[in-house]
Amino acid sequence: MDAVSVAVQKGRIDLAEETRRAAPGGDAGAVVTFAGYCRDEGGRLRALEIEHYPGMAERAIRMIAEEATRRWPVLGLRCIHRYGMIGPGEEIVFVACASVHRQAAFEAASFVMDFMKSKAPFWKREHLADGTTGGWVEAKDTDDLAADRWHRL
Amino acid sequence: MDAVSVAVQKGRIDLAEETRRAAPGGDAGAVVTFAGYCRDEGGRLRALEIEHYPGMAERAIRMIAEEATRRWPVLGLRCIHRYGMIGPGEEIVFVACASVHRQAAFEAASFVMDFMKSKAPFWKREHLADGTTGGWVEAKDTDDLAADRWHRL
Amino acid sequence: MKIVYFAWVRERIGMGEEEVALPAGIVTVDDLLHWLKGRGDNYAAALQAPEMIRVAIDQEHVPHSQPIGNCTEIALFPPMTGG
Amino acid sequence: MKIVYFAWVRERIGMGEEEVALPAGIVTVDDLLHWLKGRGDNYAAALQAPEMIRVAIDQEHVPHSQPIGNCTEIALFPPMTGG
Repeated sequence: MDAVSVAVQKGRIDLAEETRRAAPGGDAGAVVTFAGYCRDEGGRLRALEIEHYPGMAERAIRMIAEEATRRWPVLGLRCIHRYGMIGPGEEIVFVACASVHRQAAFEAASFVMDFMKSKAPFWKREHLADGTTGGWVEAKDTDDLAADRWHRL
Repeated sequence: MDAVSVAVQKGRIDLAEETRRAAPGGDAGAVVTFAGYCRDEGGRLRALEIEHYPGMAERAIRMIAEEATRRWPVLGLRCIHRYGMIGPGEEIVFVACASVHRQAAFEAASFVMDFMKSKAPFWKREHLADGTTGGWVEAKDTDDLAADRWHRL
Repeated sequence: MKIVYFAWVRERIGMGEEEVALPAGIVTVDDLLHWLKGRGDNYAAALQAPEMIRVAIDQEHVPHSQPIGNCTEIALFPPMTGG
Repeated sequence: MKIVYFAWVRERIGMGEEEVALPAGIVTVDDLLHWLKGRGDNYAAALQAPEMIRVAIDQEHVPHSQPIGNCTEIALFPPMTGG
């Protein structure tokens, strides 16, 4: 579906450029964007390392995005997820959703994010400020719950 | 409250610059932005004219934004509303909300938008492609309902 | 006291603001709306359905039951359509 | 058939992928996980709680009850933590 565009990339996400690209034509009344960032965890964290399953990562995100276009009247949906080493303050993930109405844009963007958290093949590992490698970030029950809530709609 | 920043302006909103400004420091994990656009209504519309109540407009938006910071753990909240003549495809309103977690950022941004629609002193009038002035846009019950749903939380 | 009008309330009344001296007995916003409505056809056209009119006293939204009290500016306008 | 491993499953097993010839009797994903678990300490460490392991067949997420069938790539990994 043409309305959906997905990228899985190592490099930085150009948020200003992506925001410019998300500006709609005459049909869309609303664009919601989401950017997820690497937090510094109070100075504890040196970087997040994100491992991904090449091929499946893009495919899984595309399936999530296309499901969103079936549930809401989406005019455009751009999804980007980074992998590799990501420093504090850097963006990890970006979603832009254009729709005729604001509620659909908010819900579709939120839906895509909830599924990217727990249904797309990415795994985070911490690298600590003291130079050691921390553990793999554990999946949160709250992320599964966030994705599951959409099944109840 | 320092986290809140409000502007009521005639000129275009620089979405790329606002998006850049919304990028958080190390604390925020999530930034949600909303941009509301003037639709072309299938070519029927030449422009929207937005009248506002100077002084009260900024004050009302600030009250809405500060209420959002009490309800959600918001780290930054930027709200901009334009007035004057606005052509199809141009942005009318912009909200950027930074928070530690995505759910709070989505909800706070959505809350602010729902209240800006029906509780901030702005009124839209249509100017039509045929050169005539159309009517004032009527308030929608759905906008009141959208604002009211937050009272039930 | 200054009264300011916006959008189609302003258009129907035919001015953006005016100074008025309230007669005795005008206590609440509702009293004000009904008194204004009787001031001429233009006011009657703007205020034919007073319950639709939104009111702000000194830039704060108030219900129609609100006593006007000691204020400097009252605003009358249609339901808001921002965003 | 190629099996690929990610994140701590990959680390514990000690490799990112391998070619395996499945013995007769391995029908479902669950059969595969239990067979792999018996192949050595590294596999046992990775698969000690098989119910936690997520599985994709040819890049599609599948439940553990899924028959493996005729596929080219099976992926084993921990719960996902993207976004």
